[in-house]
Amino acid sequence: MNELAYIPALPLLGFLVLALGGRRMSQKAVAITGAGSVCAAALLTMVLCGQFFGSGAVGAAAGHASPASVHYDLQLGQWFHAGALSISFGLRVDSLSLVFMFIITFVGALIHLYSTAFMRGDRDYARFFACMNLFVCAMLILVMADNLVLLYLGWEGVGLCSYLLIGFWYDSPANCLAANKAFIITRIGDTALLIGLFLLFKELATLDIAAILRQSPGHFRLGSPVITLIALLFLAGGMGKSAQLPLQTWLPDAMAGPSPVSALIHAATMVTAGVYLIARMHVLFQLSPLAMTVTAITGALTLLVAACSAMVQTDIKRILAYSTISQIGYMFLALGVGAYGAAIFHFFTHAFFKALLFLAAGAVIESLHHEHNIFRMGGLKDKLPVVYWTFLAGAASLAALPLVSAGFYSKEQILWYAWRAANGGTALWLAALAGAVITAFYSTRLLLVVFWGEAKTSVSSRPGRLITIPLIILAFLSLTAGFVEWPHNLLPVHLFSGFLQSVLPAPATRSGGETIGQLLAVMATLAGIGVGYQLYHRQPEIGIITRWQQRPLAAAIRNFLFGGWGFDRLYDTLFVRPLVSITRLNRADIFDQLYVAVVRAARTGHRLLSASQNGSLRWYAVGVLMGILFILTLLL
Amino acid sequence: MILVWIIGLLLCGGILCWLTDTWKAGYAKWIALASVVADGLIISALLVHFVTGTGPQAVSPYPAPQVTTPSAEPHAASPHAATPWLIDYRNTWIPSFGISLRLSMDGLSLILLSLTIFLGLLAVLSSWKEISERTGFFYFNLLWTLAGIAGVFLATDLFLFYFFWEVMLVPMYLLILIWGDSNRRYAAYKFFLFTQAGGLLMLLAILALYFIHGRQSGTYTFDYFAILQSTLSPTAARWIMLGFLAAFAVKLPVVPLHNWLPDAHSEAPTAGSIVLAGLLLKTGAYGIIRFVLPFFPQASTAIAPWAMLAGVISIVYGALLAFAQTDLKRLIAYTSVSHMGFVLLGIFAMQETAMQGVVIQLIAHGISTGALFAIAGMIKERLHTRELARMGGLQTSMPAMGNLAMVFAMASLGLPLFGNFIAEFLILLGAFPQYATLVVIASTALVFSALYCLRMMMRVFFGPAAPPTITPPTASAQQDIDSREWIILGLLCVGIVLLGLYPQPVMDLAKETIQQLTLNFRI
Amino acid sequence: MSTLFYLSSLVAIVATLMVITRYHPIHALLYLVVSFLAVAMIFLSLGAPFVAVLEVIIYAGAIMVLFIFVVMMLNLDKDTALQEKQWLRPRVWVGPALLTLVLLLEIGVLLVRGDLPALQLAVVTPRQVALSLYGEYLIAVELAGFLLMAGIVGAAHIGKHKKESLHRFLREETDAHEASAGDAREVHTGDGEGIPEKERKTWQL
Amino acid sequence: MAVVNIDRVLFVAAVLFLLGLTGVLTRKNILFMLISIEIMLNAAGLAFVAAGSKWHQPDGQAMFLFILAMAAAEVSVGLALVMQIWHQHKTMDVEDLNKLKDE
Repeated sequence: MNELAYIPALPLLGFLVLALGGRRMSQKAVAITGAGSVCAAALLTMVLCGQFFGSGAVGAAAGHASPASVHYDLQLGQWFHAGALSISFGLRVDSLSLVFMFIITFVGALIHLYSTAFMRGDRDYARFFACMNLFVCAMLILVMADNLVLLYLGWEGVGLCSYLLIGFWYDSPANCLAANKAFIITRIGDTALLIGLFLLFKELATLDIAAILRQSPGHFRLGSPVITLIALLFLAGGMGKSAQLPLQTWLPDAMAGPSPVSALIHAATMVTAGVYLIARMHVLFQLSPLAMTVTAITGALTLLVAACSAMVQTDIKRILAYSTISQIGYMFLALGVGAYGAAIFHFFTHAFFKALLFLAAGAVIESLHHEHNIFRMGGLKDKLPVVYWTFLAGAASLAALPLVSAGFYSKEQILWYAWRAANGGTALWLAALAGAVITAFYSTRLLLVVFWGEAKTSVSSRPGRLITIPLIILAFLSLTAGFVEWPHNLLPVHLFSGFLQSVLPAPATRSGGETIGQLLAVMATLAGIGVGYQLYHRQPEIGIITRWQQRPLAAAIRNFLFGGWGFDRLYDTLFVRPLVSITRLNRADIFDQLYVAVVRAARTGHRLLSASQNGSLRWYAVGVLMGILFILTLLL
Repeated sequence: MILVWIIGLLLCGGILCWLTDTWKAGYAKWIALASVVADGLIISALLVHFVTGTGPQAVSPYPAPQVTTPSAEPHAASPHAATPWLIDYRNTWIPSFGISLRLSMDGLSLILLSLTIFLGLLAVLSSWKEISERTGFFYFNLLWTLAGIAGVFLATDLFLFYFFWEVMLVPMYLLILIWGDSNRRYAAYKFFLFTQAGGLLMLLAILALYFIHGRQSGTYTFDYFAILQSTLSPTAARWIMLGFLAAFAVKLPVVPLHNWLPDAHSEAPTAGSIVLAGLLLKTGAYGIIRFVLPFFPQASTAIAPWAMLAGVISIVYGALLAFAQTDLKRLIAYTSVSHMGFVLLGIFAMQETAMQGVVIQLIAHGISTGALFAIAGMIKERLHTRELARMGGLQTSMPAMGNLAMVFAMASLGLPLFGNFIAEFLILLGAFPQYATLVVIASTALVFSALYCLRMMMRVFFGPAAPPTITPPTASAQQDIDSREWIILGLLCVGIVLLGLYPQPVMDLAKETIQQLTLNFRI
Repeated sequence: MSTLFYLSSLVAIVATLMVITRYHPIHALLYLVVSFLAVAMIFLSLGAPFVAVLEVIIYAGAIMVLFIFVVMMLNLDKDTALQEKQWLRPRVWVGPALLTLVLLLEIGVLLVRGDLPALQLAVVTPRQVALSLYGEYLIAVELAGFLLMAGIVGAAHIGKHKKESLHRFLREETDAHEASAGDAREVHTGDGEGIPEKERKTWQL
Repeated sequence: MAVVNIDRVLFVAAVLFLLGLTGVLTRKNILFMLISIEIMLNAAGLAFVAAGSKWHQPDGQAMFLFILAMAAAEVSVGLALVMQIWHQHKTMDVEDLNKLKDE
């Protein structure tokens, strides 16, 4: 399986070419290099998928667990070894990696194609594609790595690209600040992950993923403090990258980047790295019930908090950003209750519809002179029909419209597991259900406010074919991708979980209540849509919303939610301001005062002695006399 | 003999530079370049020879029989074991005092020597246009500093070591004093006083060792390998070690003793900053590895937790201060404090993995910080300022420099793919089992380093350009890097990435030395 | 002989006291001559006729003549005496006088404690002195010769009549002062430009 | 022939010396200071000669000669300086001559 290495190598090559020679290349050449490398990687991945299926790994589709998990290994060489530590450039692809690789390269390729048109005319066209290519490469390394250090390389690499692309339009300080915020907050999580790595190495003396997964059940007692600590540190790493509570504040600001970046990095792939990490290291989490519970609670809280914030945002990309946080919260919830497959499945569908929503939002914003406020849009249904219909597909999937949308299948699965899985419970399920209502509500609100009603801003340009084609493909997948996995009681099609079964175990469940759960979920979705329709289409003129907003309490709640539950302000007062003021205070370095004091003492002594040297000859003679007197007195 | 050539070439080159300058002004830099390149060729030949494993010749540097006492000390490595020493050269110098001209090279020395010449080359190149006054004398000082540093890395006679220690100090002092920035006198005096105070304590310690060894064995000698064999009472060992440690801690620098560094770095000319940050600081670390640990194993084990604590304080404190600076070169200088804290942490972890990390860190920090100083120098050449407030938006006018600066900023904040990550990872990993708390605190520096690096990038290269009233947009201020600067930064960039992707040769070279060293501390 | 010693000592001390309390320089110098002559008598009483003679010839003769020449050349007259009177107030001299008195007491105590024996008088002849000088002290004599030579050259150089000239360190300061004052007076500058020909020559010396 | 105790002679020398010293300390006129220094030198010579006669050696007298030479040289240079000072500063007050002082 040597072609395995080409998959990350192709985007890397693209990056190198663009980084070294990009400024001398024409835009067309840049586009071909940038998009072409990722498309080629996507093709290779598909070939790999084909081989993978062909090799019988999916025999489990029919329900038989394959005895040994099928995977491809490739050792590219030693990276470094010192003492007991030995780290290699090793790739390891199994079905879990393959799902991620598929999304990264396939959605990545579509977004690259979209970007060739979207970014046209930008001054730093080459830099954009260089960063995007580097991102794809780093993300691929992240999911293909066979050891945690290489994974960490990819992990940090995607962080770097995220930083570079959020601050892509660097002229505005706000963008730079958003980029810094994203990098630093994820870096906090990364540091936790790194400490987790140290702890793991101290315990197991290896950082090879397969070895860790193999050895840890024998090495750690179930629920022992060490494994809980390790799992929690890994979770913290995931929280940072995946914008989960309490490290979620960077993602809404990260929308300062170009829309394709938001689509690829901050919706489809990078932010789900945390999900990948936990799914990959699920054996560690299984050993620690506490860490599992914390993961589930984190997910549940995050999905509610972010969904509430999404309800009141006015910036189209911020709505989508909060919705991304919320959807990843669902994934964490699923991971927390042990439904790893469900989490990955939701990642799979979410990648399509959220990328679609972001790309469509990008197209809308581009058409409306960079207008971000949804209340200054409207009436775009007729003017941008392709965008409207694809956006509708995406929003339906986000709202989990029953049966016809991919989101329904994945989210329904999570809801069910949250309720009935061994680790799950009613509280988690209710939170998820409430989240579903809110999600449906804000999806409806978004769609209605942006596309229906009257036009408030004139359309300046229409998206070209390179923009619409990826939208259409993604819309198609947003609707149909869910058909690979059906709920148990509807159809016995379990292609996706069967595919993953060799890597991720299915959770233990308590049976019963499936139909009721589904009905409740459907009702939740419909209720959300109904309320949204009622409020934002039927009676926008009556203005229930505006009336609400005039009440001080409601306005206060709205502002609270609008500001992301005040987390930003909290962190500002708790960490940022104290840090900044302390460092400002100490800018001149307090230790310098120590030496300044020494200098001052020397100066003072010098001045005292210097005063005796007053230029008067007779004074000096008196000094000599005093000296003689002193010595003689001593002699006496 | 080849070791003498390495140092001699630099010394002679320096003198030639000075002499020819009075005769013809333009020649000095070419002579300097030629001598550094010649040295570089020698070193590369050595590197190729020893890395590709035609193998180290069996060099036993251990002294003639009259010095070898049947030692029962636990720390003295058996003289006939496989030695890490690759080349050994000795000649008499002042035999009546037991001073000899002895230079020995092991893997560690070879690595640091290569770094010296590499950065020396870049220092010469980066001052190509910057220095226009008294160029001959400038290159004389630069080459002599380099020679002093190379000598420090090679000397295995304590007197010779001290000699080179001073040789690197005085020309550096002159570099700052004569070609420095506006506040250069203050900075130069501060630098000189700090290092000289430490150096004198070390001289006392060396003399103490000399007399103790002489009294024990009857032979008064400054020879490193002979003194290695002597036993010390615990009290004496503690005090003598503190003497050595004082000099090295000032050079490193460890936090309460670091104050000379920001001033010296920010005021020095670019080449001076590169040599200071890239090489001079390394001599402190080298001294600890070469002298403190082998001479005083028990005493250093006893002090290890405190030393590591000092290292951690340096890491965090340096990072916090770097974050607050408004002067670009001062900012970079404080990052050095932070990074060298990792070195101290790694050395006193006394563990092979961490020690390997230290070796990598020495090189990686030399390259990344040297590069950042080179960039700061280039910016200063264009904008005539070091103030962050007077920069901004430079990415627009100099995209190539911005991108390269981004590379080094990322290297400096310890992103994988660059050498610094490998170093910090190994150090923290190696120290973690024994000193988990310290390592966790040190790890927070990863966040702080992100803070200051990103702040630096934002203030210098991103954001809106500084208003023309503050920084007038002259033609030179708009220029992107030229080919000479491309060579400098490109070489550094390749170096740091290579170190990040393929650090193994470096680690293999240092392995023997480190294993010998850690053998002493294995419990 | 002891009478001679005590008597001449008394004269020497009184004369010296007069020297340091006179206001007029010429008076002081005359008392000084008396003091020197008295000391010469002491020498004689101690059995050192050679130095006694030298004391009279060189100290009371040559050196005093130099002083008197200078006083005359400088035209120091009654004004100077008046000024001296103003300067020499009790406030000025009481402190130092007390200090020296204490010192004298201490020396006296030391001398008394030392319990030195009485002097056995024996005349040391000029011949002995000459032999010693040109024997063991030959080099010292040469050095004394150098010293005198240097004294002559130095006096000749310093005593040259010239305009105000300062050390170069001090000159920078005064330059700055005068430049700021905008004074048109001629100033010695570093390279000697702007100085009249005659003065430049003196400067170059 | 015991004439006189050596300590008496030395005491006289000390008195002369200290009178000279008092002169140096109390007079502001540089000419008087020079005169006082002559007195001190003379007193020192007296001590030397006394010591020489104590041991019946010519060394004390030789030393007196050197002191004499030194005094001559000193006086010639010193008086030349006095003249210069008078010409340049029109004063004999040493308190005014403090330009070498570190400000």
